[in-house]
Amino acid sequence: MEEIGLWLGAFFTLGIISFLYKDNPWYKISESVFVGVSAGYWFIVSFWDNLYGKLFVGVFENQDYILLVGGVFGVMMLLRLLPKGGWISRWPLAFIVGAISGFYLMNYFSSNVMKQVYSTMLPLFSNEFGEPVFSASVADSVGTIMVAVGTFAGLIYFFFSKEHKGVFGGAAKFGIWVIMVTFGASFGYTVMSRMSLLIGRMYFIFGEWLKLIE
Amino acid sequence: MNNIGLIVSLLVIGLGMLWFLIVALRGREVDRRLIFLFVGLAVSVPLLFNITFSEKPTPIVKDVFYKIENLPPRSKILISYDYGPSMAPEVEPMSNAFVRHVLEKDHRLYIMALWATGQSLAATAVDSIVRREFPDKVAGVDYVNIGFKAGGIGVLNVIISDFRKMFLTDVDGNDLDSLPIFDGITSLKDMDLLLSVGGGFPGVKEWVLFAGGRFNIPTAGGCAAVSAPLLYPYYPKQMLGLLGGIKGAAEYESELKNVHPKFEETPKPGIKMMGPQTLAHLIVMAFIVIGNISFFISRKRK
Amino acid sequence: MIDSENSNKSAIFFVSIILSVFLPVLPAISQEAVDSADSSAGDPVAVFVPEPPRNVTAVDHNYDRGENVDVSWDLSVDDTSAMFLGYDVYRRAEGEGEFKLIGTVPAGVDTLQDRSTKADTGYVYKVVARTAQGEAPPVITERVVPDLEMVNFKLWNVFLIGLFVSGAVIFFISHAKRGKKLFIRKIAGLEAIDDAIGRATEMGRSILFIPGINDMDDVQTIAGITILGRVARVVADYEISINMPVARSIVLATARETIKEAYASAGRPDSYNDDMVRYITDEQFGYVAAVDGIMVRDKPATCFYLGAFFAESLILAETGNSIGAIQIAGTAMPAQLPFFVAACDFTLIGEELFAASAYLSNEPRQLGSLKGQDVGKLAAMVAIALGMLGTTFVEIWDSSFVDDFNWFIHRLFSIVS
Amino acid sequence: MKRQVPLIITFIVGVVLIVSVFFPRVEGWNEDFSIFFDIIAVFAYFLGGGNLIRVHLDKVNKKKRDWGFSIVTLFGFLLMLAAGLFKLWNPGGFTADVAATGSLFQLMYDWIFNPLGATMYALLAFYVASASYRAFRAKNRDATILLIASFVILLGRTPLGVYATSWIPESFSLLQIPNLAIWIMTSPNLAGQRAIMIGIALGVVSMSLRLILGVERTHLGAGNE
Repeated sequence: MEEIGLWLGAFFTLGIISFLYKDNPWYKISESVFVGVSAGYWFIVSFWDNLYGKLFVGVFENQDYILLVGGVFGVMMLLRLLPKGGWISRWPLAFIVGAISGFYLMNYFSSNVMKQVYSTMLPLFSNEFGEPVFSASVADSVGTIMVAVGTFAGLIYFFFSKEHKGVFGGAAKFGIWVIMVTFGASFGYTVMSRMSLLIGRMYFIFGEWLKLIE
Repeated sequence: MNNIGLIVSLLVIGLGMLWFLIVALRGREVDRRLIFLFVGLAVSVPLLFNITFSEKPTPIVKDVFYKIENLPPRSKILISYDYGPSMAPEVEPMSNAFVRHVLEKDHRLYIMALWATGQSLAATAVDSIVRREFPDKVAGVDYVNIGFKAGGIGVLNVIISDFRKMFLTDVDGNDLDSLPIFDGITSLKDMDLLLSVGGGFPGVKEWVLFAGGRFNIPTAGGCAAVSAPLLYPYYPKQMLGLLGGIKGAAEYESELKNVHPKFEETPKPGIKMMGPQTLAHLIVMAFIVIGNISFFISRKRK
Repeated sequence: MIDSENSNKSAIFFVSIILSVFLPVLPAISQEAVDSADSSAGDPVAVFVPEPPRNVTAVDHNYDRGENVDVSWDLSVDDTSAMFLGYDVYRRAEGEGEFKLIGTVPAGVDTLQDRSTKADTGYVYKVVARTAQGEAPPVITERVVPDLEMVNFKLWNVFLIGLFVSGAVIFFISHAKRGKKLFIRKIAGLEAIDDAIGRATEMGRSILFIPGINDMDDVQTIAGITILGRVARVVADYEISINMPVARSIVLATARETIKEAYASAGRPDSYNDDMVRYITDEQFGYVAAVDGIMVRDKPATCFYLGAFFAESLILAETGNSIGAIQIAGTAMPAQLPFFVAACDFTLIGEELFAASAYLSNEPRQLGSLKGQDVGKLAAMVAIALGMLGTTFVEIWDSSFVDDFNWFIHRLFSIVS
Repeated sequence: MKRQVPLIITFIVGVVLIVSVFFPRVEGWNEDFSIFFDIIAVFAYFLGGGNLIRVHLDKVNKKKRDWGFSIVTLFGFLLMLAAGLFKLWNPGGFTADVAATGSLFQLMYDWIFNPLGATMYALLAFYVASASYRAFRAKNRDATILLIASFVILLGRTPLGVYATSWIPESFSLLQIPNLAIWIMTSPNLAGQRAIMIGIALGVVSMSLRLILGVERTHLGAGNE
């Protein structure tokens, strides 16, 4: 039994990797299997968790009738299959969009805008307790000022209603540089973890399947 | 046989890169499939032939190492296993290295877990490292595993004032008061060093904010590479040091090996996994350099 | 110290805010506490039973559903002793026989919040001070009945700032309605859309549109779909087709509706067909495997990736690059932006994704909302500047005005629960 | 009328959810919403699954290019559905958890789904390399900055970076590559992230308001008038 799993795993692993050379039947088989199996997998998970676990159990066992609202919207969604029912499927959609807008508005507002602004309000001189302010560590102060100036410049880059010209344009340009440093740093930092994934698969092929390494 | 294979593969990689350089100097581009091939080689060859690189520890890792190294013998060091199986490949080498180092320096070792999944990993470490490699060490005298308690930060808030409020016994059911290792110990404040391994929640950050940093107990730890940037800001003021990702683990292992030659032969998964990592990194960097060379040369031609 | 606390609560509050800002300072304070504790450690005490805490009160936490009660007390006089451990807090609900331990706090802490109460139930609390050797006599509070409040006044600052930013957006939307044309800077990625579609037409190939892999419950997906509407409107004028594989069923329905409408409003309803949009699978990498296949087989001339993306961003963008497609990406996932920037021709960075549909619509009201956003950014910058000056001057100047100002600006941007 | 009702629904639901934050009694409504959404999503699955079957059957019927692979997809899909719906081979019988160890559903997950997903994910290692080769070139000032930042971080993660700059004296230790890498991560990187996040949040606020107020209605299939 274990062997079957190992060989299937190896077959599909190599099938996907073969795509790097070029598209080929081996990859197509792997892809087709993947699409079919994974679509079925998520359908089943959602069926048991949501349709059965939330709606059926909620309504019939816990008498939580408010859940029927979700059910009704769900059925409306399906009405688009009828030739004349398409328009009503916009209602659940309108409901989703409204709720998402309201929810995201408040959520992003408090967690992104307010929190980020709050945590940028750092003192310009970071000081050690009990010592005069100006003996503060220079590196820390430079760091704080860099964070503040960088944040400002980055925000200026995102300004839409003012032309990026003159001093303002200079600041916007500096902003995009800061953003580029951010992107470069995250990219460089991620390379390592991406390599780990490949090492994991190679270990599966050489170690678990071919048993070439301990 | 193995050596021949190794030499041939390294030769292939070396000559390949040289050829890419020549191609670049002529201002031409490298086919991306060759890049793929060389990334694959860079990962597979060290894995197959067990190539390792010596790691020079960075200050942030050294600070942890020499803290443990320089504490007087019988100091009290606590290691918390705050991770699960999915994070284990990256951080288990760290906790193992910590355990070895602490016992080798004859410190007292206290093991606990803030993650439910950490409990069984801690038990494995006790079985496979403590009992096997340090047979003289006595449970309850030299080391103790008090296991996992649910509650995360809540647990920290309690044991910062009293261990016995949360942990009545160790994992084997012995009353803490009956264990010599707990003589005169009431809370985390009695520890000489707190180590948390695992970068999730709760993890190093919570140990720093709610225990170590608040009460001035030296605190350090190890975490997965992805969470390291979030922890750097606490170093060195609130956090003594940090092992970030496999690289941090490898640096620690190599320092441990250099200072304590006894560990020359023990498995060093951190260093081992750094082999393919490092070679792949070098190859990626080489390709960036080669890409720039061919870019400048072709622009000059125009 | 207790007197001053009563007379000027807000001063204490803002001091604690400042302290929390100066995090590095905290270890130093606690060091002091430890030092002073050490000095009394030498006292020979056989069985040390501490004095109980005084003025123990339990009050309903304001502005919640009745799930919180705040228990507080004045520290025991033995609190600073080295032997002192802390306080145990017990609770007894109406109808329960015994007190149950709900939490323990270390020495020096004089409050505990019980977060598990039910509204309209009576509770009594008991606080016990402890040392290693003994417990002080328990102090029992009066009965407290937490209740459910109508309005959460603690969020006044969220309301205020929210009103300001939303007000700015709504003001500029309605202002624009009256016909004043606003200046909006060029966004390179969006300027390129027409060219990219034109190129596909010349080459006689299709356009691939990926609205991210999240469902409609992500506002990024909605942003992607609104851009789809504009793109489809342009595409409808040409003899090329949109190929849109999706990973979510609701997105399938929405995208069809959107494209259909775009074709209808371009006067070519007959050119639309349902096969332009098809469902693949909900699985992230299964979806990517299929899209990669579609790319290398159909070789679309232009690829759009607009929505929420995760690790697959780079797989898609690199495959798209290998077939020589023009790629226009946009996402608000900070972790994926670097990959799109590196591998695509144009990338809409974060905010630009949400601005895109407004920009493309070229409709005064939509453009007005962008101006409103800018006001928000300006306000954020002003607030950061004021906050930094506040925290800095608080250290240098001993002035109650600076103190109050600094407290206010920080309170304005903190979420108090 | 058909056009107005959805706009009204969006407006009312959106406003109610915004306001609910300020009223403790109803502050949990957004959690209820996510349950509603999950339920709507299951019904929608019938649309998606139906589309999948229709597209692939159509391919097979008309013998379009690669129609053989469509049979594979259909077979995988239906087998997984059957395994999950009827809990085939499930050691605990029909009442057990669908993903019980040893069930066909779980075996197919472990043997097929999992290695496929992990390998697809691992392809990133190759693409990261080819993207860095192609994109990290000093083409202009922006690209040069991107290149330098990522190169410093990359160097800082290898022994090479440590050795290359360990000669720099302690007083200038910030210039040692590993320390420089940490500084980049904590200073300019943080600033960039903050600017992006504040920008995104304001973009979301403005987009949400456009949707709630009905200024933006493309997604409802209703073109702007």
